Amino acid sequence: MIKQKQFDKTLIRERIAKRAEQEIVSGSYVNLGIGMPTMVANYIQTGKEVVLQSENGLLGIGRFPYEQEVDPDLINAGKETVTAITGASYFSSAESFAMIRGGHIDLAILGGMEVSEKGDLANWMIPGKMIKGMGGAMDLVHGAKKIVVIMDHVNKQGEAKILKSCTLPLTGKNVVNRIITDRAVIDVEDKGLVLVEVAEGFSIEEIMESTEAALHVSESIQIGTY
Amino acid sequence: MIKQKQFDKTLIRERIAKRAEQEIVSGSYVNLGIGMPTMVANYIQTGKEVVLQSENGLLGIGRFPYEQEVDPDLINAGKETVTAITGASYFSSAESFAMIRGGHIDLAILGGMEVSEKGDLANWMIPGKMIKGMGGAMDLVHGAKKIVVIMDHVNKQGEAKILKSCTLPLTGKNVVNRIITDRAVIDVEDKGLVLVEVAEGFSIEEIMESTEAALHVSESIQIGTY
Amino acid sequence: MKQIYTSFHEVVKDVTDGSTLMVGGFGLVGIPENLILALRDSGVKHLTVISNNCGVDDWGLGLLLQNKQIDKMIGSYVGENKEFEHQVLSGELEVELVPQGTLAERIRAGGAGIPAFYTPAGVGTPIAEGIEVRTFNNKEYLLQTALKADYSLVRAAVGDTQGNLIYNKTAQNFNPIIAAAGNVTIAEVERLVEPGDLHPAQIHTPGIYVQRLIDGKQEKRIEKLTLTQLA
Amino acid sequence: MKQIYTSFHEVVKDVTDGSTLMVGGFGLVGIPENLILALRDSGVKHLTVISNNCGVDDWGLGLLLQNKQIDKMIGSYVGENKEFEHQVLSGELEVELVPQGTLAERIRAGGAGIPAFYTPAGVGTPIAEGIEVRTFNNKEYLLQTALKADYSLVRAAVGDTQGNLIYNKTAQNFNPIIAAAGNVTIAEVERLVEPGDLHPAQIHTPGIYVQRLIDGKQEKRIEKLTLTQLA
Repeated sequence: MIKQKQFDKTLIRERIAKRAEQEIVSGSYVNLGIGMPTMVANYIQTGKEVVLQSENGLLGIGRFPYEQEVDPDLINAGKETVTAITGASYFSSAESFAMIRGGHIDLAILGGMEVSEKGDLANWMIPGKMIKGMGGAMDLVHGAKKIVVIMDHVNKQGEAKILKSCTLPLTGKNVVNRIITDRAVIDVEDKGLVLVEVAEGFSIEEIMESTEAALHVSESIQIGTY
Repeated sequence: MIKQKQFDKTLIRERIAKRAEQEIVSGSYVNLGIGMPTMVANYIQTGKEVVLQSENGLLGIGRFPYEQEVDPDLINAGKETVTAITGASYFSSAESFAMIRGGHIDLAILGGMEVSEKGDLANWMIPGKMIKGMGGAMDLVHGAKKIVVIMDHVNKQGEAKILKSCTLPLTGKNVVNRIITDRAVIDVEDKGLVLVEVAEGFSIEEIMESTEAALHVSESIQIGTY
Repeated sequence: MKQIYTSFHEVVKDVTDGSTLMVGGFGLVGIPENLILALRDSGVKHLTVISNNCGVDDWGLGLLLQNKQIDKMIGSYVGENKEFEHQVLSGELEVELVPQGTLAERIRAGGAGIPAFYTPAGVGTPIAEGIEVRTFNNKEYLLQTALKADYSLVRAAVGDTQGNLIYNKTAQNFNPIIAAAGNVTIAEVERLVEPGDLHPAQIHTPGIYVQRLIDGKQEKRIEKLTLTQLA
Repeated sequence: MKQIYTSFHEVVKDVTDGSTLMVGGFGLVGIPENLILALRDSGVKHLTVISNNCGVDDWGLGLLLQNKQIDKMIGSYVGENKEFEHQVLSGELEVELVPQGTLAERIRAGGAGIPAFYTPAGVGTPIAEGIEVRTFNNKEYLLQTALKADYSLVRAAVGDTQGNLIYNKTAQNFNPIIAAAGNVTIAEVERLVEPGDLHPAQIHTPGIYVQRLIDGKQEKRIEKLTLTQLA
């Protein structure tokens, strides 16, 4: 707990977003979920060719507009005003989800509330709280070729979010490929969860302690990579 | 049989096509099948606003092109070079059949080999002969709001083509709304086939004799209408 | 061939209590603003509304909520609206939440004459309750059925008097599939032009899907203005 | 990002014996002429070909038939080809005939991640043999499954180097859905341009669906020249 306090919230989010950016291969098509995942776009390294898809019907999201460029008809899935890159295309929501469901998106980076050791993801509702809806998340988890979930390693109460089984209603079963938190990078494999990277300032033991699910430690584990 | 000889084949086709044209309501969207149905377009009365759909992805078929207008990329479903009317649109085959299947076409006029008294249609294959394929016919019979079949009343051997049950493999079951032949106009209703018009030169008895299926005679039957 | 209206009041006048409406838009982008205002003014009640979102408290479909004109809402995300939450908790408003891609495909199916299809979205989640699960190639899918509407309300940037529509940028979203899935489709266009003014290969919604057209100025409220600051 | 080729020989070189190909076009309109010629020259065999038609004796897919490169053909109408008839009767060629709208929808489903859907086409006909029939709202429908391909070959009028494609008039036909249903999609374009040269709202096939591009001059044979005579 002490270590977490060393970072303020913004810095933690930045650390996660920067590490998540490394998942993006040049030449790929990527969908970034609403919230922290959207921030990943800010850290895309120059020289990487990446096309960002927005499920409201845009392939090729650009930067936020300058004030004089704002078009109210041009937003991303988070309803933020954006621009389109050169070579972009617009299409309907049916075409957009055909693209997603059909496996044409190389990578989706999504937020998470809980992930289980089988790769189940819960990120859309908390029983008892107002249900806002799942938006496109349930389609994305089954469509994109690779699903990376980014989230805090533990919740505000310090409790594990990587669990044996999710306690919250699921977004998708057995859909997550990799989890990136402020503390570690964990892959979902057939044998279970595999710890592949540990963030600066944490030890393997600390990761184990703050993870409810069983963790295999990768033979090629790297410590302090981010 | 004698009466049929009075017409040559072209005149018979023209008679049928002209009568079929009367089925077209101004302001409607119509799909004309390949062959004789395509000829119906030649007789559309001036003042009628009709938009012809072509299942290869064109809404708004125009006349055949003048020689200098020919575009090899612009054909109808019969693969004939055509033009497009002002206000036309092009789209994919998936969209074209979404339009057809979704019930947006008001009327389809199709050719027929056999029609049964339940409104079954056979118009795509003759066992033992080379099977060319059904093209769009099986979709059209379920999609258009009204299906009119146009054909000769009897085959080359003088045998009935309007039957108790079709002998040929079906294109669709219980799909035909109206049959127009060189001799008569017959509606398919819940109670069976109803003779509503008799062409010039034929009597009700002659129609009955050359039709295998049972025919109810409409109370408002008209004789010699075309 | 198409009915061209000049009064928003007139164009929605026959929408009766208990109708099912589909309404285009994603957030506040591409919503038929004036048609929604006219429905609010008409006071029509007991509506079932199918739309990705439900507006905000004081704009878009939120206006119909405020006025308690909606009995049931089918959408994928309804989080921007306090009145919505209030009516759900009080039991006045029934909600059916559908994954966004499933919603889009169910609407497309409605317009395309496909009664049902299978999709992976929602397998193993609460939305799969009571829904048929079927395996194809060792993967599980849910059976989902088509959605249709009595009236579809859409907004386009340009429309011609034959009903052909072109949408602007991401204001396309649900509009083309909604246009095809309504028994009566009403298009609110920012600019009404003559046939021939639109290029036939650039049309997003062929005229066959549209029964009524009306042009109207758009306010186009921005939900979240995000800017790049000049350095 | 995309592989831009200059040799038709090279662009189809990795198509191996036994591959499943989808080929765009309706009749001879919109067919990838040069890709087909290159496949003929490559001599690749035992192909399964999914295409609405199968060319004519001496052009389009007819060239691959002549060369006995096709083992199985899935299409809706194959009537313009004598060699086709000969090979079917001799048992050299297997044929699966599919209603045209069902073919289009199965291909769309393949690209859109829909494993199966229901359609009315073919109920009560020979093509319903062995296919599940199911009733929705008192009407019968057939279950139809998605089609995918190892390689999809399409032709567009214009393409940019990001893979975005625009088709000309009715040469669009099956091309956009086929582009989306291939594991590797190869687009033959009449004109290759730079990103930004195509308007984002006019693109028929977004670049995400296309892996390889090559430009080539088209012969565009006309199957049935029908003219209006000047009076």
